[in-house]
Amino acid sequence: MATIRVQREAFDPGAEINSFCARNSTSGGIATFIGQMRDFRGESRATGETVSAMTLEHYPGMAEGQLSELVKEASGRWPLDDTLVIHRIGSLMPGEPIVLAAVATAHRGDAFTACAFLMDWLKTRAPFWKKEATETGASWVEAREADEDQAAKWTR
Amino acid sequence: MATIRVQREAFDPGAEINSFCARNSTSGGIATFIGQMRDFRGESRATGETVSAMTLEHYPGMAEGQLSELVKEASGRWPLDDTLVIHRIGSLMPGEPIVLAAVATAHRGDAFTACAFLMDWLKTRAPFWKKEATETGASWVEAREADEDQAAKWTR
Amino acid sequence: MSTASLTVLYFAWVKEKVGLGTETVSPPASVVTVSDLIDWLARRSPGHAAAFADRKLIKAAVDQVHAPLSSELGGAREVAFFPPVTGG
Amino acid sequence: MSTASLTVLYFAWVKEKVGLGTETVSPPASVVTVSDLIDWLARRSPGHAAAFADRKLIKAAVDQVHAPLSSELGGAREVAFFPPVTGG
Repeated sequence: MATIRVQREAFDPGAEINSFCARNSTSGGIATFIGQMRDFRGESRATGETVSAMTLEHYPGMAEGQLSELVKEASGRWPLDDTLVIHRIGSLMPGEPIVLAAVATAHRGDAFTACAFLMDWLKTRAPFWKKEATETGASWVEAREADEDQAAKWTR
Repeated sequence: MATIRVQREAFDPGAEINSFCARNSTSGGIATFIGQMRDFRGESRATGETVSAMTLEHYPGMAEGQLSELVKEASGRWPLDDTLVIHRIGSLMPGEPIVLAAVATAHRGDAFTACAFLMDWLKTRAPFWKKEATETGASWVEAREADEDQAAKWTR
Repeated sequence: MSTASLTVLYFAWVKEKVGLGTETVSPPASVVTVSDLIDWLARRSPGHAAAFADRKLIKAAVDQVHAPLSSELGGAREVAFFPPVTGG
Repeated sequence: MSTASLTVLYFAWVKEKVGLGTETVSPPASVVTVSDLIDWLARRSPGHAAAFADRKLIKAAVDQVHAPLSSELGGAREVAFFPPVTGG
Protein backbone atom coordinates (compact mmCIF):
# COMPACT_ATOMS: atom_id res chain seq x y z
CA MET A 1 0.00 0.00 0.00
CA ALA A 2 1.22 3.46 -0.77
CA THR A 3 -0.16 6.92 -1.41
CA ILE A 4 1.75 9.49 -3.43
CA ARG A 5 0.47 12.99 -4.00
CA VAL A 6 2.07 15.93 -5.81
CA GLN A 7 -0.19 18.89 -5.24
CA ARG A 8 -0.52 22.63 -5.57
CA GLU A 9 -2.86 22.95 -2.56
CA ALA A 10 -1.53 23.32 0.98
CA PHE A 11 -1.98 20.25 3.17
CA ASP A 12 -2.43 19.71 6.89
CA PRO A 13 0.36 17.40 8.13
CA GLY A 14 -1.41 16.57 11.40
CA ALA A 15 -4.65 15.61 9.66
CA GLU A 16 -2.73 13.53 7.09
CA ILE A 17 -0.76 11.76 9.82
CA ASN A 18 -3.92 11.06 11.82
CA SER A 19 -5.67 9.45 8.87
CA PHE A 20 -2.50 7.52 8.05
CA CYS A 21 -2.43 6.23 11.65
CA ALA A 22 -6.13 5.39 11.51
CA ARG A 23 -5.81 3.32 8.37
CA ASN A 24 -2.77 1.55 9.84
CA SER A 25 -4.07 0.92 13.32
CA THR A 26 -2.46 -2.53 13.43
CA SER A 27 1.03 -1.18 12.70
CA GLY A 28 2.99 -0.74 15.90
CA GLY A 29 5.07 2.18 14.70
CA ILE A 30 4.67 5.18 12.43
CA ALA A 31 7.65 7.33 11.53
CA THR A 32 7.08 10.62 9.76
CA PHE A 33 9.09 13.48 8.38
CA ILE A 34 7.84 16.98 7.66
CA GLY A 35 9.95 19.40 5.64
CA GLN A 36 8.91 23.00 6.21
CA MET A 37 9.58 26.12 4.24
CA ARG A 38 12.00 28.29 6.18
CA ASP A 39 11.86 32.05 6.07
CA PHE A 40 15.61 32.48 5.74
CA ARG A 41 18.41 31.35 3.47
CA GLY A 42 21.43 29.30 4.42
CA GLU A 43 22.36 28.01 7.84
CA SER A 44 20.66 30.43 10.22
CA ARG A 45 18.09 33.15 10.42
CA ALA A 46 20.67 35.50 11.91
CA THR A 47 23.07 35.30 8.96
CA GLY A 48 20.73 34.46 6.08
CA GLU A 49 18.63 36.69 3.86
CA THR A 50 14.90 36.70 4.58
CA VAL A 51 12.86 34.56 2.20
CA SER A 52 9.35 35.88 1.64
CA ALA A 53 7.98 33.21 -0.69
CA MET A 54 8.94 30.11 -2.61
CA THR A 55 7.97 28.57 -5.92
CA LEU A 56 8.33 24.83 -6.40
CA GLU A 57 8.64 23.68 -9.99
CA HIS A 58 8.36 20.01 -10.90
CA TYR A 59 8.62 17.70 -13.89
CA PRO A 60 5.04 16.48 -14.30
CA GLY A 61 4.89 12.74 -14.75
CA MET A 62 8.49 12.09 -13.82
CA ALA A 63 8.02 13.57 -10.32
CA GLU A 64 5.15 11.20 -9.55
CA GLY A 65 7.03 8.36 -11.28
CA GLN A 66 10.20 8.89 -9.24
CA LEU A 67 8.25 9.05 -5.97
CA SER A 68 6.59 5.74 -6.89
CA GLU A 69 9.99 4.26 -7.63
CA LEU A 70 11.34 5.40 -4.26
CA VAL A 71 8.41 3.89 -2.41
CA LYS A 72 8.77 0.65 -4.41
CA GLU A 73 12.49 0.53 -3.61
CA ALA A 74 11.81 1.13 0.11
CA SER A 75 9.11 -1.55 0.15
CA GLY A 76 11.58 -4.00 -1.34
CA ARG A 77 14.17 -3.22 1.31
CA TRP A 78 12.01 -3.17 4.44
CA PRO A 79 8.69 -4.81 5.41
CA LEU A 80 6.45 -1.75 5.25
CA ASP A 81 2.74 -1.86 6.01
CA ASP A 82 2.03 1.46 4.29
CA THR A 83 3.72 4.57 2.94
CA LEU A 84 2.58 8.13 2.31
CA VAL A 85 4.44 10.86 0.42
CA ILE A 86 2.94 14.29 -0.21
CA HIS A 87 4.94 16.98 -2.03
CA ARG A 88 3.84 20.53 -2.70
CA ILE A 89 4.34 22.39 -5.98
CA GLY A 90 3.61 25.99 -6.95
CA SER A 91 3.67 28.91 -4.53
CA LEU A 92 4.48 28.42 -0.86
CA MET A 93 4.65 30.78 2.08
CA PRO A 94 7.15 30.55 4.98
CA GLY A 95 6.24 27.96 7.60
CA GLU A 96 4.17 25.91 5.18
CA PRO A 97 4.94 22.22 4.90
CA ILE A 98 6.70 21.30 1.64
CA VAL A 99 6.85 17.57 2.04
CA LEU A 100 5.45 14.85 4.28
CA ALA A 101 6.72 11.28 4.33
CA ALA A 102 5.14 8.66 6.59
CA VAL A 103 5.92 4.97 6.99
CA ALA A 104 3.97 2.38 8.98
CA THR A 105 5.69 -0.81 10.10
CA ALA A 106 5.47 -3.51 12.74
CA HIS A 107 8.86 -2.56 14.17
CA ARG A 108 10.03 0.99 14.72
CA GLY A 109 13.58 0.47 13.47
CA ASP A 110 12.30 -0.25 9.96
CA ALA A 111 9.98 2.76 10.10
CA PHE A 112 12.80 5.20 10.93
CA THR A 113 15.20 3.70 8.40
CA ALA A 114 12.70 3.53 5.54
CA CYS A 115 11.48 7.09 6.20
CA ALA A 116 15.06 8.45 6.24
CA PHE A 117 15.82 6.52 3.05
CA LEU A 118 12.72 7.94 1.32
CA MET A 119 13.73 11.49 2.19
CA ASP A 120 17.38 11.03 1.20
CA TRP A 121 16.49 9.63 -2.21
CA LEU A 122 13.65 12.10 -2.70
CA LYS A 123 16.08 14.98 -2.10
CA THR A 124 18.44 13.79 -4.84
CA ARG A 125 16.16 12.01 -7.33
CA ALA A 126 12.68 13.50 -7.34
CA PRO A 127 12.53 16.27 -9.96
CA PHE A 128 11.48 19.31 -7.94
CA TRP A 129 13.25 22.67 -7.91
CA LYS A 130 12.88 25.46 -5.37
CA LYS A 131 13.06 29.12 -6.24
CA GLU A 132 13.22 31.52 -3.31
CA ALA A 133 12.04 35.11 -3.39
CA THR A 134 13.98 37.58 -1.23
CA GLU A 135 14.20 41.37 -1.11
CA THR A 136 17.01 41.28 -3.65
CA GLY A 137 15.07 39.13 -6.11
CA ALA A 138 14.26 35.50 -6.79
CA SER A 139 16.84 32.77 -7.22
CA TRP A 140 17.02 29.02 -7.60
CA VAL A 141 18.11 27.08 -4.54
CA GLU A 142 21.37 25.23 -5.12
CA ALA A 143 21.64 21.53 -4.44
CA ARG A 144 23.54 20.68 -1.26
CA GLU A 145 26.50 18.35 -1.52
CA ALA A 146 25.50 16.91 1.87
CA ASP A 147 22.30 15.62 0.25
CA GLU A 148 24.29 13.71 -2.38
CA ASP A 149 26.48 12.21 0.35
CA GLN A 150 23.47 11.21 2.41
CA ALA A 151 21.79 9.57 -0.58
CA ALA A 152 24.97 7.74 -1.59
CA LYS A 153 25.09 5.80 1.67
CA TRP A 154 21.99 3.84 0.61
CA THR A 155 23.60 2.59 -2.61
CA ARG A 156 23.84 -1.16 -2.78
CA MET B 1 13.54 23.60 24.47
CA ALA B 2 11.70 20.44 25.28
CA THR B 3 8.26 19.31 26.36
CA ILE B 4 7.71 16.08 28.26
CA ARG B 5 4.26 14.86 29.24
CA VAL B 6 3.22 11.66 30.99
CA GLN B 7 -0.54 11.61 30.95
CA ARG B 8 -3.63 9.51 31.57
CA GLU B 9 -5.72 11.34 28.95
CA ALA B 10 -5.69 10.31 25.29
CA PHE B 11 -3.89 12.73 22.99
CA ASP B 12 -4.26 13.67 19.34
CA PRO B 13 -0.92 13.02 17.56
CA GLY B 14 -1.84 15.13 14.53
CA ALA B 15 -2.81 18.13 16.63
CA GLU B 16 0.35 17.76 18.76
CA ILE B 17 2.54 17.52 15.65
CA ASN B 18 0.88 20.54 14.08
CA SER B 19 1.46 22.71 17.13
CA PHE B 20 5.03 21.39 17.37
CA CYS B 21 5.58 22.38 13.71
CA ALA B 22 3.98 25.77 14.32
CA ARG B 23 6.23 26.60 17.23
CA ASN B 24 9.26 25.45 15.23
CA SER B 25 8.48 27.08 11.93
CA THR B 26 12.12 27.99 11.36
CA SER B 27 13.31 24.39 11.69
CA GLY B 28 13.67 22.81 8.27
CA GLY B 29 12.88 19.29 9.38
CA ILE B 30 10.62 17.57 11.88
CA ALA B 31 10.88 13.85 12.50
CA THR B 32 8.22 12.13 14.55
CA PHE B 33 7.41 8.67 15.82
CA ILE B 34 4.03 7.43 16.95
CA GLY B 35 3.71 4.14 18.81
CA GLN B 36 0.19 2.74 18.62
CA MET B 37 -1.56 0.13 20.70
CA ARG B 38 -2.03 -2.96 18.56
CA ASP B 39 -5.05 -5.20 18.95
CA PHE B 40 -3.03 -8.41 18.79
CA ARG B 41 -0.15 -10.04 20.56
CA GLY B 42 3.15 -11.08 19.07
CA GLU B 43 4.26 -10.75 15.48
CA SER B 44 1.01 -10.78 13.53
CA ARG B 45 -2.71 -10.46 13.86
CA ALA B 46 -3.18 -13.85 12.20
CA THR B 47 -1.16 -15.77 14.77
CA GLY B 48 -1.52 -13.62 17.89
CA GLU B 49 -4.21 -13.51 20.52
CA THR B 50 -6.60 -10.56 20.34
CA VAL B 51 -5.85 -7.82 22.83
CA SER B 52 -8.94 -5.94 23.97
CA ALA B 53 -7.36 -3.37 26.29
CA MET B 54 -4.09 -2.31 27.83
CA THR B 55 -3.00 -0.83 31.12
CA LEU B 56 0.19 1.19 31.29
CA GLU B 57 1.78 1.41 34.70
CA HIS B 58 4.60 3.85 35.40
CA TYR B 59 6.98 4.87 38.16
CA PRO B 60 5.79 8.38 38.99
CA GLY B 61 8.68 10.80 39.22
CA MET B 62 11.26 8.45 37.74
CA ALA B 63 9.33 8.15 34.45
CA GLU B 64 9.32 11.91 33.92
CA GLY B 65 12.92 12.10 35.19
CA GLN B 66 14.13 9.44 32.76
CA LEU B 67 12.37 11.08 29.81
CA SER B 68 14.06 14.38 30.73
CA GLU B 69 17.40 12.60 30.87
CA LEU B 70 16.86 11.07 27.43
CA VAL B 71 16.00 14.42 25.92
CA LYS B 72 19.01 16.01 27.63
CA GLU B 73 21.27 13.26 26.29
CA ALA B 74 19.87 13.66 22.77
CA SER B 75 20.29 17.43 22.93
CA GLY B 76 23.92 16.95 23.87
CA ARG B 77 24.54 14.62 20.94
CA TRP B 78 22.72 16.49 18.15
CA PRO B 79 21.84 20.14 17.56
CA LEU B 80 18.11 19.99 18.25
CA ASP B 81 15.82 23.01 18.01
CA ASP B 82 13.05 21.39 20.02
CA THR B 83 11.85 18.04 21.34
CA LEU B 84 8.47 16.67 22.38
CA VAL B 85 7.74 13.40 24.15
CA ILE B 86 4.24 12.38 25.23
CA HIS B 87 3.62 9.01 26.91
CA ARG B 88 0.28 7.62 27.98
CA ILE B 89 -0.39 5.85 31.27
CA GLY B 90 -3.51 4.11 32.57
CA SER B 91 -6.10 2.40 30.39
CA LEU B 92 -5.74 2.32 26.61
CA MET B 93 -7.90 0.93 23.84
CA PRO B 94 -6.61 -0.68 20.62
CA GLY B 95 -5.49 1.81 17.98
CA GLU B 96 -4.82 4.55 20.52
CA PRO B 97 -1.43 6.23 20.43
CA ILE B 98 0.81 5.21 23.33
CA VAL B 99 3.77 7.44 22.68
CA LEU B 100 4.71 10.37 20.48
CA ALA B 101 8.26 11.61 20.01
CA ALA B 102 9.01 14.62 17.82
CA VAL B 103 12.30 16.34 17.07
CA ALA B 104 12.85 19.61 15.19
CA THR B 105 16.24 20.35 13.62
CA ALA B 106 17.84 22.37 10.86
CA HIS B 107 18.96 19.22 9.03
CA ARG B 108 16.82 16.16 8.56
CA GLY B 109 19.56 13.62 9.26
CA ASP B 110 19.85 14.82 12.86
CA ALA B 111 16.06 14.76 13.28
CA PHE B 112 15.77 11.10 12.23
CA THR B 113 18.76 10.00 14.26
CA ALA B 114 17.76 11.85 17.43
CA CYS B 115 14.16 10.63 17.20
CA ALA B 116 15.28 7.00 16.75
CA PHE B 117 17.69 7.40 19.66
CA LEU B 118 14.94 8.80 21.91
CA MET B 119 12.66 5.87 21.12
CA ASP B 120 15.40 3.24 21.58
CA TRP B 121 16.41 4.58 24.97
CA LEU B 122 12.82 5.22 26.03
CA LYS B 123 12.00 1.57 25.28
CA THR B 124 14.75 0.29 27.57
CA ARG B 125 15.09 3.00 30.23
CA ALA B 126 11.81 4.79 30.84
CA PRO B 127 9.93 3.00 33.65
CA PHE B 128 6.62 2.06 32.00
CA TRP B 129 5.08 -1.40 31.94
CA LYS B 130 2.34 -2.68 29.67
CA LYS B 131 -0.31 -5.15 30.75
CA GLU B 132 -2.48 -6.58 28.00
CA ALA B 133 -6.00 -7.90 28.49
CA THR B 134 -7.04 -10.81 26.26
CA GLU B 135 -9.88 -13.33 26.36
CA THR B 136 -7.73 -15.65 28.46
CA GLY B 137 -6.88 -12.96 31.03
CA ALA B 138 -4.45 -10.12 31.56
CA SER B 139 -0.70 -10.46 31.43
CA TRP B 140 2.39 -8.27 31.51
CA VAL B 141 4.14 -7.71 28.21
CA GLU B 142 7.64 -9.15 28.22
CA ALA B 143 10.61 -7.01 27.23
CA ARG B 144 11.99 -7.73 23.77
CA GLU B 145 15.65 -8.60 23.47
CA ALA B 146 15.69 -6.70 20.16
CA ASP B 147 14.96 -3.52 22.12
CA GLU B 148 18.04 -4.06 24.29
CA ASP B 149 20.16 -4.64 21.18
CA GLN B 150 18.82 -1.53 19.52
CA ALA B 151 19.49 0.61 22.59
CA ALA B 152 23.00 -0.80 23.01
CA LYS B 153 24.14 0.53 19.66
CA TRP B 154 23.90 4.12 21.01
CA THR B 155 26.30 3.40 23.87
CA ARG B 156 29.41 5.54 23.74
CA MET C 1 24.13 0.79 56.17
CA SER C 2 22.29 1.60 59.39
CA THR C 3 18.70 1.06 60.37
CA ALA C 4 17.60 4.28 58.66
CA SER C 5 14.21 3.86 57.07
CA LEU C 6 14.04 3.10 53.36
CA THR C 7 11.08 3.37 51.01
CA VAL C 8 10.79 0.31 48.78
CA LEU C 9 8.58 0.46 45.67
CA TYR C 10 7.36 -2.41 43.50
CA PHE C 11 5.96 -2.22 39.99
CA ALA C 12 4.17 -4.44 37.45
CA TRP C 13 4.23 -8.16 38.29
CA VAL C 14 6.74 -7.61 41.07
CA LYS C 15 4.09 -5.49 42.79
CA GLU C 16 1.42 -8.11 42.12
CA LYS C 17 3.54 -10.92 43.58
CA VAL C 18 4.67 -8.96 46.64
CA GLY C 19 1.06 -7.89 47.14
CA LEU C 20 1.81 -4.23 47.74
CA GLY C 21 3.16 -1.24 45.88
CA THR C 22 5.25 0.35 48.56
CA GLU C 23 6.54 -0.28 52.05
CA THR C 24 8.90 1.42 54.45
CA VAL C 25 11.59 -0.84 55.88
CA SER C 26 14.62 -0.55 58.15
CA PRO C 27 17.16 -3.10 56.97
CA PRO C 28 20.00 -4.12 59.30
CA ALA C 29 23.57 -2.86 58.79
CA SER C 30 24.46 -6.14 57.05
CA VAL C 31 22.36 -5.04 54.07
CA VAL C 32 24.93 -3.18 51.96
CA THR C 33 24.01 -3.77 48.31
CA VAL C 34 20.75 -3.89 46.35
CA SER C 35 21.27 -7.64 46.16
CA ASP C 36 21.57 -7.84 49.97
CA LEU C 37 18.32 -5.91 50.21
CA ILE C 38 16.60 -8.44 47.94
CA ASP C 39 17.84 -11.33 50.12
CA TRP C 40 16.51 -9.57 53.19
CA LEU C 41 13.16 -8.53 51.65
CA ALA C 42 12.58 -12.04 50.23
CA ARG C 43 12.22 -13.35 53.79
CA ARG C 44 9.40 -10.94 54.68
CA SER C 45 6.53 -12.98 53.16
CA PRO C 46 5.80 -15.78 50.69
CA GLY C 47 4.77 -13.01 48.24
CA HIS C 48 8.17 -11.34 48.56
CA ALA C 49 9.88 -14.70 48.15
CA ALA C 50 7.87 -15.41 44.98
CA ALA C 51 8.60 -11.97 43.51
CA PHE C 52 12.34 -12.34 44.06
CA ALA C 53 12.58 -16.07 43.25
CA ASP C 54 14.39 -15.44 39.96
CA ARG C 55 16.39 -12.27 40.29
CA LYS C 56 17.59 -12.42 36.69
CA LEU C 57 14.11 -11.02 35.95
CA ILE C 58 14.43 -8.13 38.38
CA LYS C 59 15.66 -4.61 37.67
CA ALA C 60 16.28 -2.00 40.34
CA ALA C 61 16.43 1.75 40.65
CA VAL C 62 18.13 3.50 43.56
CA ASP C 63 16.73 6.99 44.19
CA GLN C 64 15.06 6.84 40.77
CA VAL C 65 18.24 5.96 38.86
CA HIS C 66 18.70 2.55 37.22
CA ALA C 67 21.19 0.54 39.29
CA PRO C 68 22.73 -2.93 38.92
CA LEU C 69 21.87 -5.32 41.75
CA SER C 70 25.51 -5.18 42.83
CA SER C 71 25.24 -1.44 43.59
CA GLU C 72 25.74 -0.26 47.14
CA LEU C 73 22.72 1.35 48.73
CA GLY C 74 24.78 4.10 50.38
CA GLY C 75 22.46 6.70 51.79
CA ALA C 76 19.61 5.76 49.44
CA ARG C 77 16.13 6.85 50.49
CA GLU C 78 14.12 5.02 47.82
CA VAL C 79 14.72 1.69 46.11
CA ALA C 80 12.40 0.29 43.44
CA PHE C 81 12.11 -3.21 41.99
CA PHE C 82 10.45 -4.01 38.67
CA PRO C 83 10.66 -6.19 35.56
CA PRO C 84 12.43 -4.84 32.43
CA VAL C 85 10.50 -1.84 31.15
CA THR C 86 8.06 -2.21 28.24
CA GLY C 87 6.82 1.28 27.49
CA GLY C 88 6.87 3.14 24.21
CA MET D 1 19.49 7.98 -34.39
CA SER D 2 17.40 9.16 -37.34
CA THR D 3 15.50 12.38 -37.78
CA ALA D 4 12.60 11.12 -35.65
CA SER D 5 11.11 13.91 -33.62
CA LEU D 6 12.11 14.27 -29.99
CA THR D 7 10.46 16.25 -27.23
CA VAL D 8 12.98 18.24 -25.21
CA LEU D 9 11.97 19.67 -21.83
CA TYR D 10 13.77 22.28 -19.73
CA PHE D 11 13.27 23.01 -16.04
CA ALA D 12 14.25 25.62 -13.45
CA TRP D 13 17.08 27.96 -14.54
CA VAL D 14 17.79 25.84 -17.60
CA LYS D 15 14.28 26.69 -18.78
CA GLU D 16 14.78 30.35 -17.93
CA LYS D 17 18.04 30.55 -19.87
CA VAL D 18 16.77 28.63 -22.90
CA GLY D 19 13.67 30.81 -22.80
CA LEU D 20 11.18 28.02 -23.27
CA GLY D 21 9.93 24.98 -21.37
CA THR D 22 9.61 22.52 -24.21
CA GLU D 23 10.37 22.13 -27.89
CA THR D 24 10.16 19.39 -30.46
CA VAL D 25 13.34 18.78 -32.40
CA SER D 26 14.64 16.38 -35.06
CA PRO D 27 18.34 15.92 -34.43
CA PRO D 28 20.52 14.47 -37.19
CA ALA D 29 21.81 10.88 -37.10
CA SER D 30 25.14 12.12 -35.75
CA VAL D 31 23.44 12.88 -32.42
CA VAL D 32 23.86 9.57 -30.57
CA THR D 33 24.28 10.44 -26.89
CA VAL D 34 22.68 12.91 -24.51
CA SER D 35 25.95 14.83 -24.68
CA ASP D 36 25.75 14.98 -28.48
CA LEU D 37 22.23 16.32 -28.13
CA ILE D 38 23.47 19.09 -25.82
CA ASP D 39 26.17 20.06 -28.36
CA TRP D 40 23.54 20.19 -31.06
CA LEU D 41 20.91 22.06 -28.99
CA ALA D 42 23.49 24.63 -27.80
CA ARG D 43 23.77 25.93 -31.35
CA ARG D 44 20.06 26.69 -31.66
CA SER D 45 20.10 30.09 -29.90
CA PRO D 46 22.17 32.26 -27.56
CA GLY D 47 19.76 31.18 -24.79
CA HIS D 48 20.48 27.51 -25.46
CA ALA D 49 24.20 28.26 -25.52
CA ALA D 50 23.99 30.06 -22.18
CA ALA D 51 21.96 27.26 -20.58
CA PHE D 52 24.45 24.59 -21.66
CA ALA D 53 27.62 26.66 -21.18
CA ASP D 54 28.72 24.64 -18.14
CA ARG D 55 27.42 21.16 -18.54
CA LYS D 56 28.75 20.07 -15.13
CA LEU D 57 25.66 21.86 -13.81
CA ILE D 58 23.26 19.98 -16.07
CA LYS D 59 21.36 16.79 -15.28
CA ALA D 60 19.35 14.85 -17.80
CA ALA D 61 16.46 12.41 -17.88
CA VAL D 62 15.71 10.19 -20.86
CA ASP D 63 12.08 9.15 -21.07
CA GLN D 64 11.65 10.35 -17.45
CA VAL D 65 14.54 8.26 -16.07
CA HIS D 66 17.71 9.93 -14.76
CA ALA D 67 20.51 9.36 -17.28
CA PRO D 68 24.20 10.29 -17.37
CA LEU D 69 25.14 12.64 -20.22
CA SER D 70 27.08 9.77 -21.79
CA SER D 71 23.88 7.71 -22.24
CA GLU D 72 22.79 6.84 -25.75
CA LEU D 73 19.46 8.27 -26.74
CA GLY D 74 18.33 5.09 -28.49
CA GLY D 75 14.69 5.39 -29.38
CA ALA D 76 14.01 8.03 -26.73
CA ARG D 77 10.89 10.14 -27.19
CA GLU D 78 11.48 12.64 -24.39
CA VAL D 79 14.69 14.13 -23.02
CA ALA D 80 14.75 16.64 -20.18
CA PHE D 81 17.51 18.96 -18.95
CA PHE D 82 17.59 20.54 -15.50
CA PRO D 83 19.86 21.51 -12.60
CA PRO D 84 20.35 19.10 -9.68
CA VAL D 85 17.01 18.66 -7.93
CA THR D 86 16.23 20.59 -4.73
CA GLY D 87 12.84 19.33 -3.55
CA GLY D 88 11.90 17.90 -0.17
